[in-house]
Amino acid sequence: MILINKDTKVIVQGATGKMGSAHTKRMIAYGTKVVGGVTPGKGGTKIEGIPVFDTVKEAFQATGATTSVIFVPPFLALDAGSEALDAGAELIVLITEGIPPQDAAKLVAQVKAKGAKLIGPNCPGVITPGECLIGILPGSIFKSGPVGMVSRSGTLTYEIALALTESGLGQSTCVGVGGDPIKGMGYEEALSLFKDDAKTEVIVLIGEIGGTAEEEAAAYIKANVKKPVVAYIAGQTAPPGKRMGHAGAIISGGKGTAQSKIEAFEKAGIKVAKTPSEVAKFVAEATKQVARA
Amino acid sequence: MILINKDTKVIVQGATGKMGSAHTKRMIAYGTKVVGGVTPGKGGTKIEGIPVFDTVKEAFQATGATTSVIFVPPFLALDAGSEALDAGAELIVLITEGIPPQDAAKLVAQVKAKGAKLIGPNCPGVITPGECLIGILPGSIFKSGPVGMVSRSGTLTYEIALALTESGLGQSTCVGVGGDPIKGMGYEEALSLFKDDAKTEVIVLIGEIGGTAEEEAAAYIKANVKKPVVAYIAGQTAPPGKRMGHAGAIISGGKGTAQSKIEAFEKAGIKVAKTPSEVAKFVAEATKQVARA
Amino acid sequence: MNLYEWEAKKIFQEHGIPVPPSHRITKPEELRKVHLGYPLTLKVQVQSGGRGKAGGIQFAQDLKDGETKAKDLLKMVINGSKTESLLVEPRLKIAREIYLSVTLDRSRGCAIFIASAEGGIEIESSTNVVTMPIPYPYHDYVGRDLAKQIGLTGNLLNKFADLANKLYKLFESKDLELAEINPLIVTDGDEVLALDGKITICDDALGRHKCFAGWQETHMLDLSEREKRSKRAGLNLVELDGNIGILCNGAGLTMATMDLVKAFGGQPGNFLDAGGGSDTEKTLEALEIVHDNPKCDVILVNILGGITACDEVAQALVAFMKRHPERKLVVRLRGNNQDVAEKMLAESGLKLYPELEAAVKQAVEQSKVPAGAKR
Amino acid sequence: MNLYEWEAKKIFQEHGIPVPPSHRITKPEELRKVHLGYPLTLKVQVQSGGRGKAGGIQFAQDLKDGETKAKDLLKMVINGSKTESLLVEPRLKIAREIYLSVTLDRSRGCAIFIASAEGGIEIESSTNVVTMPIPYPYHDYVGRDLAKQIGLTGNLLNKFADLANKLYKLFESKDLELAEINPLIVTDGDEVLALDGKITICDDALGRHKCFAGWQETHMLDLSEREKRSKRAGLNLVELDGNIGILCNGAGLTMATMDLVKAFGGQPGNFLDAGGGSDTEKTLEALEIVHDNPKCDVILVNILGGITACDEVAQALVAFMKRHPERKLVVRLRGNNQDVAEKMLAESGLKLYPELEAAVKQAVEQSKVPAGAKR
Repeated sequence: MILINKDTKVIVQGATGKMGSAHTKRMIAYGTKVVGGVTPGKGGTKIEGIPVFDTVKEAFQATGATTSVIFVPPFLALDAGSEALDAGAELIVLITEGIPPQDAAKLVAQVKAKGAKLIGPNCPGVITPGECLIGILPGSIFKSGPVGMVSRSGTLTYEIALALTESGLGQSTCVGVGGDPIKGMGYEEALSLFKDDAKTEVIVLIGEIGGTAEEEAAAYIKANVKKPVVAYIAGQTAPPGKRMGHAGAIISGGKGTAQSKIEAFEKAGIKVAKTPSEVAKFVAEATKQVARA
Repeated sequence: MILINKDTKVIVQGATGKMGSAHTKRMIAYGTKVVGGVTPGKGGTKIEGIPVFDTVKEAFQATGATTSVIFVPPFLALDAGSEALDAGAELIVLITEGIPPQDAAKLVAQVKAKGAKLIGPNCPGVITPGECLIGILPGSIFKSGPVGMVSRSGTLTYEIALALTESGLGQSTCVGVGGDPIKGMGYEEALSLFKDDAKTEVIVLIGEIGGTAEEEAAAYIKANVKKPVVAYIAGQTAPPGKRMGHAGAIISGGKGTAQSKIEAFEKAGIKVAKTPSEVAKFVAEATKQVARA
Repeated sequence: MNLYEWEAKKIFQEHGIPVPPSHRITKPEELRKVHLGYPLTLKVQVQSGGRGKAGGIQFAQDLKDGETKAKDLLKMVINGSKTESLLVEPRLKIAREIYLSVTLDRSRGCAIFIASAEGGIEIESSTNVVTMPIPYPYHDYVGRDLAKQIGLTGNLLNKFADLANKLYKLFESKDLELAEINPLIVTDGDEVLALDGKITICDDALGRHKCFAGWQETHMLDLSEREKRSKRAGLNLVELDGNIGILCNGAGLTMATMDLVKAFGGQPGNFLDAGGGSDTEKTLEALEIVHDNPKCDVILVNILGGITACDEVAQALVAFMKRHPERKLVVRLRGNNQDVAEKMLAESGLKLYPELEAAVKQAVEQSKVPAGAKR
Repeated sequence: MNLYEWEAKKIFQEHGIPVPPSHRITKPEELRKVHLGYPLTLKVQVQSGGRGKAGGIQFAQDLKDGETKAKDLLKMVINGSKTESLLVEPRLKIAREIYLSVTLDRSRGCAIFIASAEGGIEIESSTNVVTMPIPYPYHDYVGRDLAKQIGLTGNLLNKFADLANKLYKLFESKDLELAEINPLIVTDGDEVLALDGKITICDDALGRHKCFAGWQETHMLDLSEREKRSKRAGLNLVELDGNIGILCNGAGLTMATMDLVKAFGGQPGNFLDAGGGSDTEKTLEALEIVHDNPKCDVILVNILGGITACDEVAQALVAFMKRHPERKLVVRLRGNNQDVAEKMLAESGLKLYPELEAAVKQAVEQSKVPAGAKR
């Protein structure tokens, strides 16, 4: 497993908002060690049985947490992320959708300067099944096992996780890096963690049209990752020049097509599945190979 | 000697301006390895026989220098300093006077983040007599020897250096840190270099009214510096509430008096001279003690 | 949101970036009020590239020539984009053309300058192009480094650097996705001017820029009615040529569903991502938008509820089926409150498919049955 | 440059920091036009602290009471500062007072917040004070951290944080040295207001803030004519009580020269730092300013030329002696072009002292000789 485990303590920024409180409840129900919420002006109160603080600094100091998950509105996200970072956060999971990309870029610059980790924005979060869930992923469809997953998509990740789980293939950790063009963790950073993770035997990479992150990941895998990788690319039938839901999912100037990504993977010797169920099939085959090796 | 020596390569930002060109000439005449000037739009020309570049990046790349001395007008100094820093400068000597202190603070923040060194703003510069002069100090009054000097004042430093030189006491390196309240290198940073410098036997610290830098230096010396230190404080007769020339030279709210600084030094066992000639006398005594030890 | 050239230039000017003198006209006869001297340049204002190649830029020798050309130009449609107006400028003597833009770079995760010593080009297919990451916080030396990198010298270096710095400050202060000057020209009198300009404002940031309030409605000229409706409802719709309308939650899942439809021999009629956490009302509006597309014979709904509650979706489906009992509907619904949803829909007689691939196969089959036959 | 309270409050308001309603009056009878209701607070506008203790704040029960008090207040001089006008505000019911300021911290080399849950205090002598370094670039959470640190909670935490963020942005955007709200009050209606405000603008930055153009001339009310003259000439003058006028180049050297004068039994009459690189004209103006001080019997000039050229100084001295042959002058001159200077001055009959201490001793001796005896 990577990034989070059963000992990970989390605070929730925006814990008393509609979305924040709903998912605080779910995370706690899943077993995540949610140790505090942060809502300025509501310090001293409680939500779902956990204490609410006015500032991240205070929350970190009182709880010993160094991980924060953020549910604040888009225009407040840069400030919330900076607050967590300057308070000493080592991992920030930024769920909020619709953050202006220049704000995201400013946050990313600070994260890099401090050597911290940022997942998101506009992401479902991260789960180490059976140990810790941070974000909005539906915990029930995941189970513990040897498959590491990294994905730019939310519900598509659930679809594929479901296919794996129903095929008896559990997951080590599943990272939803988010669908925005400017974001913290990308494929390479997640892959660099999975490749050295003892529990992860096979890696599933879920991509989509837009940008060149998949092509770069293919090159990274070829050069650095010995473990088998199975890829899936959404948007093979997407027309050029149109934004397909995600801010980052657009074929522009002939760049970012599914075809280019699939070719890059195949060239790097990575199997590309055509359907979610085929992902499960390829992973099952890879797992058997690993077992034989 | 500290900071600079005969191998130090320097570029001059603002080399083609009135002050920049005059001091480029003087530095070269002193023997400083001035390897380039920077004036945007004048790249490709020459000044005092050295090449002029459009950008610091280019000048550093072409010459291998990592030290820059800045003579640009006050409102351009933050940009010039940032340019040098981002181009990889390890030492920046910022001569310009009248820089808005918030600009200085922004530059200092960047210098700290990058782990570089900044001397100034509003400073005379630094000299390792006989080897390298960076800034506007009159080289002829310094001579090589065992005395390390650090000072907030320009001409007063010359006065005391003159007294030392005329008493046969040469200097290892002399650092004019400048009279502004917000600046890069302070006493502590200079002292931390002098204390480990083999050539420096005695340290002269020249202070003045305003702030608490001398008090902090006294505490630092007591805790860290084994070498003898002689101090001099200007402004014993300055009235409270008035800025005495330097932006930083003001007694306000009862703080920053010469008396408080002198007491701090004496408490730390540091000799405080009452006149420039007394500095030379105390240094001579200290040198003899060092020789006996 | 893409701005028209005339809007971009107005904003450039407000931020100290020099542009040629100009007039905007919407009728040929307005040319009579333009006193810029001849020859004039007439440029159609459209939200599409390739204007020059399509003949959207013409030169007029005199008023009569201008009026004739303006009449034709105002009727132009380029790549489906209608001409909104004409921008009229004096024809300038150009000594040199340069390319300059600021945008965001995905791989680096930061803003970048793109520049080239050759302007008026298609930057994507050009070779002599410099890209430079922009540091945060910004410093003016960056403009000089850029000027140097594309080989400028002397006065032009400083003028270009100043302009690049202003363009970046505009980009940052107004939350742009793209600020492009192509070409930036040097006139024979050594003036540096933005001859053409393109600005894309980030839609997500519009809420904090009062100066653009209401602009979104006036910049949807090229969208279909259904696309406009979706935008207003916060739905992501892209219409396609097939006959299977697709409604999912989540962009990746919607694309994957489209791909499956195609893989199983069907033709996707649209991409509609209802987003996370859609309630009954939003889902119903989404259904209505897909329903309104006359090309769609079947609607395939694929909801994998993480945040989305299945019972909310089921309620929307029940209401939709009451309104449009004839509409062929294939629904895959899974996740939160799935049991409640199943019960509700069983009562309405709608079969649910828990497996995605089974649902897609069914939708493709249905799409090949002649219209009129009910689910 | 220190602003008056009324100016500071106007700027606060422009930056979204709430202040009480107010009127500024310069004559007692203007109070008739003030319709803020009684009781009123009348506050003298002076550039000096200790206004409250000196009786510069009075409450008026009605118009008659107000006019009587205004008449007295307008004549007030506090610590040598003249009253510029009165600021009239309704007397507010205060539930709580807080202290808040932004300034620069020398030791840390950055901007800091200073705040205290008790306002209306002398912050330098107070105990319950929080200082907090301000990060660059700035983020709004800093205001919340500060609010928390001084113990605020609930709504007040957010209101104070918002105000602190606005105060910092004002501080940064206008290049202030100090922005202080003391006290920041919470009224009995839970409103948060700046009841008193102090702004110091950095003189070095004035050139890039057009909004303050010309303000420096109108804010020198408390300077002597000679101090104003020095400011305009770019010289640093501080007048003292003794009879030896001191003119040097460099602040440290000037102070050291003062100290030596005192140590050798003389009384410094002023501090005049002519700065680095002064030419003939500037040096002459400096000499004239010292000469104009009737208290000064002797002028001691101490120039150690690094940048300053000795011959330029010598030229000024020659011209000065021609104008004022009776003036006692002791000159120590050393550095660049010293030989030329020596020659010039030898011709004028002025003895030069190469050693500082010898020159000081000579000046002190001269200062004890009854006036009228020439050098």
